[in-house]
Amino acid sequence: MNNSILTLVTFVPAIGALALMLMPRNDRALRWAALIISIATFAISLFLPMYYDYGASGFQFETNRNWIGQTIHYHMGADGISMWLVLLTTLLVPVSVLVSWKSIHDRVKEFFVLLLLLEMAMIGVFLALDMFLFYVFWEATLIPMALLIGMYGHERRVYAAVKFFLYTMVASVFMLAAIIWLYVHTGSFDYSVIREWIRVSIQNGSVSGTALQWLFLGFFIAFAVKVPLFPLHTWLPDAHVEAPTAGSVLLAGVLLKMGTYGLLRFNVGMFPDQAAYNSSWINTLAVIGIIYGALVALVQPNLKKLIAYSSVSHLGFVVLGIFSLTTIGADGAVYQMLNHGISTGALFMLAGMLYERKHTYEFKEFGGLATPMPVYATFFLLAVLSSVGLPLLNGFVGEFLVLSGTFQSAMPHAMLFAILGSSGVIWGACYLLWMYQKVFYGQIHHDENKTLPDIDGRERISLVPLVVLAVIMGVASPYWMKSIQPAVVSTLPQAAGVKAQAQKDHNQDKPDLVSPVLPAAAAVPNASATGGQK
Amino acid sequence: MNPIQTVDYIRILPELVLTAFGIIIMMADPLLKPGASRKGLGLVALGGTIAAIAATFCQIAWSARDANFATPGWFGMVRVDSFAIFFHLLIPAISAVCILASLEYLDAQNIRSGEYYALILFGTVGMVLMSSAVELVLIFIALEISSISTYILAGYRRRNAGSAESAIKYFLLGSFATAFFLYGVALMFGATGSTSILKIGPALGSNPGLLAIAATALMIVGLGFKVAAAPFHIWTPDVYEGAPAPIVALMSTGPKAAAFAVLLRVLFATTSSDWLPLIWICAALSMTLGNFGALMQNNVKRMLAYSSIAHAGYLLVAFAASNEIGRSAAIFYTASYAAMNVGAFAVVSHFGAGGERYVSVDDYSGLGRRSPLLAFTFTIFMLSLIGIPATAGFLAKYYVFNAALSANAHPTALVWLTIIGLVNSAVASYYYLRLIVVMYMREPVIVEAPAPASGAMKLALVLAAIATIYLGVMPGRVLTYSDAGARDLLPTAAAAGSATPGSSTFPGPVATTPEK
Amino acid sequence: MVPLSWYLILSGILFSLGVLGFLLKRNIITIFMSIELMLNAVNLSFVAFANYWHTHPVADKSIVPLSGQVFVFFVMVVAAAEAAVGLAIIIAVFRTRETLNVDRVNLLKL
Amino acid sequence: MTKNLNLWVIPLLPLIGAAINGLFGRRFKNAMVSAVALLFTAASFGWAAWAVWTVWPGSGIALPHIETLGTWITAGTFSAPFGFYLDQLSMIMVLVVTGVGFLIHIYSVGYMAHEGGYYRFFAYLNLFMFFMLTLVLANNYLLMFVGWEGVGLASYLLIGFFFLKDSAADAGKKAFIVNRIGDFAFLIGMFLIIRHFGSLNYDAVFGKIAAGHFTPEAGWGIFTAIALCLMFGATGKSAQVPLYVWLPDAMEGPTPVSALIHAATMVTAGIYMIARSHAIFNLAPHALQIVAIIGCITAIFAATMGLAQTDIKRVLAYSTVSQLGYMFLACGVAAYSAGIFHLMTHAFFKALLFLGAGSVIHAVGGEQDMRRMGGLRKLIPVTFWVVTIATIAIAGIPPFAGFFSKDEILGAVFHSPYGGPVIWGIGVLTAGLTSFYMFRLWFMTFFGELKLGSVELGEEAHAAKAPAQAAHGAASHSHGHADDHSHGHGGVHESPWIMLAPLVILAVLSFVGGWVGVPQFMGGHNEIEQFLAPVMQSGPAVAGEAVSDKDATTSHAGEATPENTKEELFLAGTSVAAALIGLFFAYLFYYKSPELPDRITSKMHGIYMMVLHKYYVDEGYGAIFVKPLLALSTVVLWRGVDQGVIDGLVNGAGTASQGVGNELRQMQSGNIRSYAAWVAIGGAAIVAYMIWLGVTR
Amino acid sequence: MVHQVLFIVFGLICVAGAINLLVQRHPISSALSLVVVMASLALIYLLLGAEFVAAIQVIVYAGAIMVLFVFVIMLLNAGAEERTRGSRMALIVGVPGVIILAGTVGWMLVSGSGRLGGVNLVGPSSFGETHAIARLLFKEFLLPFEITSVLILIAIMGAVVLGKREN
Repeated sequence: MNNSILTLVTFVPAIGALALMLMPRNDRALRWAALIISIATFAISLFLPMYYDYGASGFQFETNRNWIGQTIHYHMGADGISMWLVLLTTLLVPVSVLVSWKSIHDRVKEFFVLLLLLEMAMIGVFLALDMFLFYVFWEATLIPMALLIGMYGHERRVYAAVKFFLYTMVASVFMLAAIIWLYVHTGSFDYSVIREWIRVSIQNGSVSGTALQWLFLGFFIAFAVKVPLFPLHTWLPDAHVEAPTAGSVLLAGVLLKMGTYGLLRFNVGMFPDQAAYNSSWINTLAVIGIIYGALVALVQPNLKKLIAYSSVSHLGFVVLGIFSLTTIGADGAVYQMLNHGISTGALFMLAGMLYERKHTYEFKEFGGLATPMPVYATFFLLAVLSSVGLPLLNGFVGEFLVLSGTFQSAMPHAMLFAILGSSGVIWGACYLLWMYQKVFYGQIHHDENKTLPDIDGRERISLVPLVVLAVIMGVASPYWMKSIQPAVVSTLPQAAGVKAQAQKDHNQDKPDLVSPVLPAAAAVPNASATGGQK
Repeated sequence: MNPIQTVDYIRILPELVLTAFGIIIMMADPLLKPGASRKGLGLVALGGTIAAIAATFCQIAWSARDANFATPGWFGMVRVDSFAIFFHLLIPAISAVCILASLEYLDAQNIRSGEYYALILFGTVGMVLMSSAVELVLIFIALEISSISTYILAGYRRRNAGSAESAIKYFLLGSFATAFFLYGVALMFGATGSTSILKIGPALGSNPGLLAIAATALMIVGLGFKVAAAPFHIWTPDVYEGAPAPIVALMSTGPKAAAFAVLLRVLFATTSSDWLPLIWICAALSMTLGNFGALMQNNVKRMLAYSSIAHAGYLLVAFAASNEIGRSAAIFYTASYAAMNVGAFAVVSHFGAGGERYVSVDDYSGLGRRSPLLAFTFTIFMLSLIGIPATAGFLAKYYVFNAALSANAHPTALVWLTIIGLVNSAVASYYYLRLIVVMYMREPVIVEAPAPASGAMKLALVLAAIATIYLGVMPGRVLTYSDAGARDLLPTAAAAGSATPGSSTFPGPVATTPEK
Repeated sequence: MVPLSWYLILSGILFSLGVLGFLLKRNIITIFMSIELMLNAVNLSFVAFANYWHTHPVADKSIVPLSGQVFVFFVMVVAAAEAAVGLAIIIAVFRTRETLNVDRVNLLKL
Repeated sequence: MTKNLNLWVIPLLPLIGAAINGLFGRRFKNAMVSAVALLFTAASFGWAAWAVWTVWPGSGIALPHIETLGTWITAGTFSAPFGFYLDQLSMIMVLVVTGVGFLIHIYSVGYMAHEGGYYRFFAYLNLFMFFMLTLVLANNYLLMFVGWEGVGLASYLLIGFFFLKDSAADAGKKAFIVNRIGDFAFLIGMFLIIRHFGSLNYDAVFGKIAAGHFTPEAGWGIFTAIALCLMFGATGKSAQVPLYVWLPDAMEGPTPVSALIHAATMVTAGIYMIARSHAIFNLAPHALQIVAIIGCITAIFAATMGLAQTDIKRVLAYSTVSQLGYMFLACGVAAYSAGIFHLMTHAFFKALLFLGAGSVIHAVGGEQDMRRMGGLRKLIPVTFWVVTIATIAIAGIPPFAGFFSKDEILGAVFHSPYGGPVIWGIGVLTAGLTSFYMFRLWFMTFFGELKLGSVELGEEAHAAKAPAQAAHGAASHSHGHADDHSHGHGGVHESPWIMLAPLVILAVLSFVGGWVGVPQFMGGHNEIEQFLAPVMQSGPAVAGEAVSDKDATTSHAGEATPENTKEELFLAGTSVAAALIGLFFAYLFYYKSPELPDRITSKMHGIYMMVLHKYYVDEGYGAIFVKPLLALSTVVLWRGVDQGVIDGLVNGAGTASQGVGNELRQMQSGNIRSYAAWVAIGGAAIVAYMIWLGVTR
Repeated sequence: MVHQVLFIVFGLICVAGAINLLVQRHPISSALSLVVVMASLALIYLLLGAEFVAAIQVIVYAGAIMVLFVFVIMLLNAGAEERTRGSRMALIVGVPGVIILAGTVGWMLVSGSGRLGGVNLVGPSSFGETHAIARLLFKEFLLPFEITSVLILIAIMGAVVLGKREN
């Protein structure tokens, strides 16, 4: 079981998609089949936290066999980071199926097939430990998502789908180049082998800092577009606005996490020195993203676009946390990934429910909806509050840890970044409350809004898991943290001895410091690059 | 004593089989009523290709028995090594799919002529022979066989002015390029005194004179034309647009694969790597011109023609890598490209309907609803052409770039070439995507219902699609063959390995880890 | 005796004139003839080189220096076949377009 | 001796109440809703009282009493528990919160009886109690922050309770956002604390300080930074300059909310936080100085704005801001006990004032403009008397509660190095103003003639009020409930007993509440200061060094020399005099000769308008921050950077590629000869290049 | 010496014929010029001692192929060519291309004559003997020789397919 569980989780949706393809075009049956398959996948994925060895670090449930030739392996494994992201995925898919229940009535079969294929690819991305396999899954997410947007989206869906596809495609080829380069030099695609090789190479100076820098950038750009990091984010609002609800939920909930996951796992995990060396400008971009995304969100006339820009802002936190290169920051970043998936996923679902009723996302069409739709308003409020980062809800834990970690970081200007990033709590409140007010408060200006039906049982069922999780994750974070933390610790740079020493010296200048809380990463810029040249 | 032994006949068995079937068709054609469908002859032709594949298996079996099988036969004319066998399998397979696609096409275009199939088979003879020939004379003749048959086939829609124009363009420019090739051969003969590829290399030594260099250049011109590499690509869009779609499927893959095979043999016969920078430029130019040219195309056939130029460029990247991985990648690429492109043109062929009316991108609108199978397979081919993982196109591209990055000679330049290639493939995704977009995301503009695909067409599409996916997901076997082919390509240079340092104009660090 | 380079230069001149003819002539048949001229130029090189290698034996005894002449023979065969096909194509073009001017054969472009 | 008090039950009880009402309240009858709400609040109060009783000094249980329930957040070396902390300070707070909170719950049952969303109101109110209790009982800053943000949320929900009214929704949003600005600083403060102490737990942080690791900073250092961040956080919650702007607007909420949240409890959280963090503040003299100055400015500034307000609740709101300024001032002069003392007394009389005002509003059918009131003394006698007590208390006239606490503060200010005579003078002036506007309110409301509907209001005030009223009415109507506020003008009536009972209790407290802090010079023992002393002197070494010889806290409280006594008497006398002067002017202007104010205002029109418009601060903020920000976001960031530059570049790259493609296509002229030309030139280039390579090799 | 003179003479005729092919506007004239070129080339082959090649040059090329050309010219009744300006590229790009090509190749041949060009070629000898070529053709080059049959088959079929009128 332990060896095949990951394969099972990954490919059950694919098998389901195949089965759906062969089913007759009976929409009702297709819906139920999709729901059952996705719930089954979720149920299977629950084995992961159940059988996870929380005491151990490193990857678990590993399978590793030859795939193509001797070098390309089918190597899957989960650690505390990927396990939870997989669970997030398997949770959001059934939920997405539920929200698509009525809103999709044309080409239903194709829709659910694409959805399940997307699920497979997303799970694969988080579990692949072979770079080649990773890239395969990575790109494989692209097609179903682009098709979901393009086939089931709104007016400018084609533009959005193409933009989404091209943006990500262009960026990921650089990652492919980097992966191939690494393979050529290491003879392996295996994550840990490559990681070890880089570490050793840096120590004995057999790889130049310049080369590593380019590799770092190759990976970085692919992930940064996916995150999306300012200024590579402009595909996101378009994609979100045009996507069908399920598409938005998965896009925001999972796809964006692939970017941050990649940054953490590969950029930081494999190139610790480069991560430290580049942290300044990356963090600058992250902070710009936080503020910029929020400010732009503030003035959006469109509900979904606002949520989309809020994602830019929220993901800025995640990137900031990762590139704080502190355990706390990265813990928070991982947690924030999960949080964002839940809260923004919920927000998009809610937006979609409104769309089903009103067929628009424009604020000017709403207002005063709290009266006809009190239950809906309540769910919305909870989602908003989770997104705002209200304590005791999930968002707070992540945001706090991220900012705290950044604040403790030894990266240059970390404190400035943290302070600027913290201002995100203000902006977040601004645009989200503004949004909430626009939709729910005030007088009803459109008569047809007075009779909007409140959400029904199906919709409530689809929302409840997310909202409940938002609360639980806000209160009981240690349950998640106990598996995230070891994974993060083993992913973050085990600071080379030199740098730890440098850090220590650095700290001695400030005797008033009680104890440096952070596990110091490199503050010395590109030490290996200068020392690596023979 | 007969100097020609049984084994020699085995060495040309696929050619013999194909020729025999071709002649049967040629003879049977007059027996049929003038206006009748030639489907039966098509099936015979199909049998011919399958028989050729079987003959190749016969060769494989023989080679397992006879260690000398791979030594040149027919007085050093042909050499049926793993490399040749790879193409012996690939090319008849391509022809088979094209014939399958043609069965429906000829009826749709109201072409009642059995010579069509005979010409395909004879052309296949030429292509197959090209891959195993190791003597420039034979290569030249084989090249002409495949070329002339495609010239004729390109002009097969005789009532169509475009088709005739396509044929004349192809013919004139093809002959023009052949003259360059021949001139190159002449100079090479002058430089070495031999026209045998296997002897040219040793004769030249490691420091060929100017004559040989010029000869290589001129041969590159001729072969570059055949593979549609820039700057000799310019005929491609016009010819592809005018020629019958199934024939485009054939000539964008079969002769191209064969020409690449020749190019591999010819270029790597000379151990000198003077031509590396040249191929570098050709590769970069082909990719760029091909992809950018395709961006604005509204005619699917022309678009795919440009795409074919671009793919020749990717393939040349493998050449530029100039190592065994690169050669293997190039071989694999021909197969992958064949799978996806044959399929794509088969769809174009079916959907074009009578007179090839519907070949603009807009005509494909709503195809996802109108004929789901066609649209689905077409999507697979497009995705593969883009280079999306789990398709042949991705793995092919991956191996090519892998080769480029693992090259020992000119590593920096090849890194740049890789980047150019990757950026190009990203640009390219736009126009392939356009087709997917119109198929699935737009409403149909054509009122006429598309004719249902015939069984043969469906079979062709499914075969091509399966091949595309198979090569993308489980390419292990094929890769083994292409590796073996790459090894066999240079029996003499194999000892020296791929580490032959070129004239290193690009200084750079030597890679730390040896390639496998 | 005549130096080899003279033959080669003559061959080169003829080849260039052939190329030039292809570029400058409008009539398709004349263009085709230019191609034939190029082939002839190549043949001259072949024969000249064959003569050269016949008198300057190579180290590798398995090399047949006379293959140059054989090559010429095959070039002629191919040229004949090409001529047959080419002229048939020309006729086909003439049928559809009523012209032999290449500049007017430009339906397919861009 | 340790004893498990299960402190967590105290906040949890209201949460359960909130959950029950929130989830099922819609189906309950009003009586059921109020029963649940009151039950859980009362239980919470009871538990709190029991807990306080159990650990009361002398009971043998060591204070602070800390209970940890479990870990909330842990990452890296950082960890924050669900921990509860009971010491003298939190005892006072928890009793005030649960006690006053319970009273206001009772009051609300009557006050809200006919409003729509009854269950919602009580759910929110209970939720507020939960967060507020979490705030005061937390044993670490992070958990305090939970309550801190949570009360902000509850405040947001309750201010926006009449959400159909745009002004209410706006006010709620404004409150939340302005509070968030403060929270931002609080967060940074916490990060700094983590960075330097490695923990956010009080015992860890204060323990390290108490252990004497640190000395007060002479200049601007890390402790000043922490203290300033915390202070800025407090200015948000406690409505100090520059973040006070939300509190007056918060009056859009139902009156019990104003009483509970915006007078008695939530707004004092900032004071509590500073008092809680006094150890850090004591290490940062500069920060203390700034706290004092901000408190002083807020006090006088808000008081002046209170002068011209005509809305009864707004007067009280500005008065609250002003009184909070006092408390801030107290903290700034390190007289934390005095601040807490004032916090407590203020909770009593200000809650009373608001509830009384609510009762008045209730009586006059929803009218809030004092100019339309008058002569209510006879009609609602109970309300009149309790409001009278409260007014005297807030004016600072002995022996009512306000006098003692205010006197404590002013005395401390006078002596403190961070205060001094100037700030003291301003404090006294503020006291006078407070007295003036409170009696103004008193006179306008209860004396003279009842003028409901008969007064032609000032142009601007009318314009501002009318739509809001209309909207309010609409809001109530739309809930489909009868609205007792729309009783006819003649139907002025006293509130029901359920509203009056809390008033009476609070009135008693407002009267006697100050007696726990009778200073020594008046023969008292100042019990509250002594009670709090163990907390406030948790770092005795620090205090001694921090403010050296002029330590306000100890010197002021500890010694009672005759000289001191004389001085104290003088100070107290001055402030009482100021209050009486204020009373006199109010009497003069609003009872004796009501035409005088108009004459004065018309003479000093500019100043009057400025005061009436609250110094245009809201408009200024709008013009300086909000509008430019929105414009920047829309024009520069969204349209400019996002759609213009980035998308422009992206799409431009696409267009450019297509353009290049189109140009390249022109090569494809369709002409065979030109194709041959390309082949020829290509071939020539290749041959030439190769030969060149061969030659140069 | 005689050889050289003869070479120069025939070479000049050859070049002149080629130039004439370019200059003439009527296809028939061009065809006849091409015949001149081929004939003089045949003579040059003879100078080289390649009798067999010279013979088939005359028979196949001048005799068969050119006849075909002339036949088609007459069949299509092609007149003098028009002076169209269909392609400026042919001039702008092509002519410099030809010049570069001729220049580089020529330069190479001239400068590289140290190895090749300086060597004089002998006249008639065993070099051109037909039986030697025949041996090659039917032994070493048997396969190409046989495979040309396929080529010719294709040519015939192509001519038939393309040439025959549609009904």
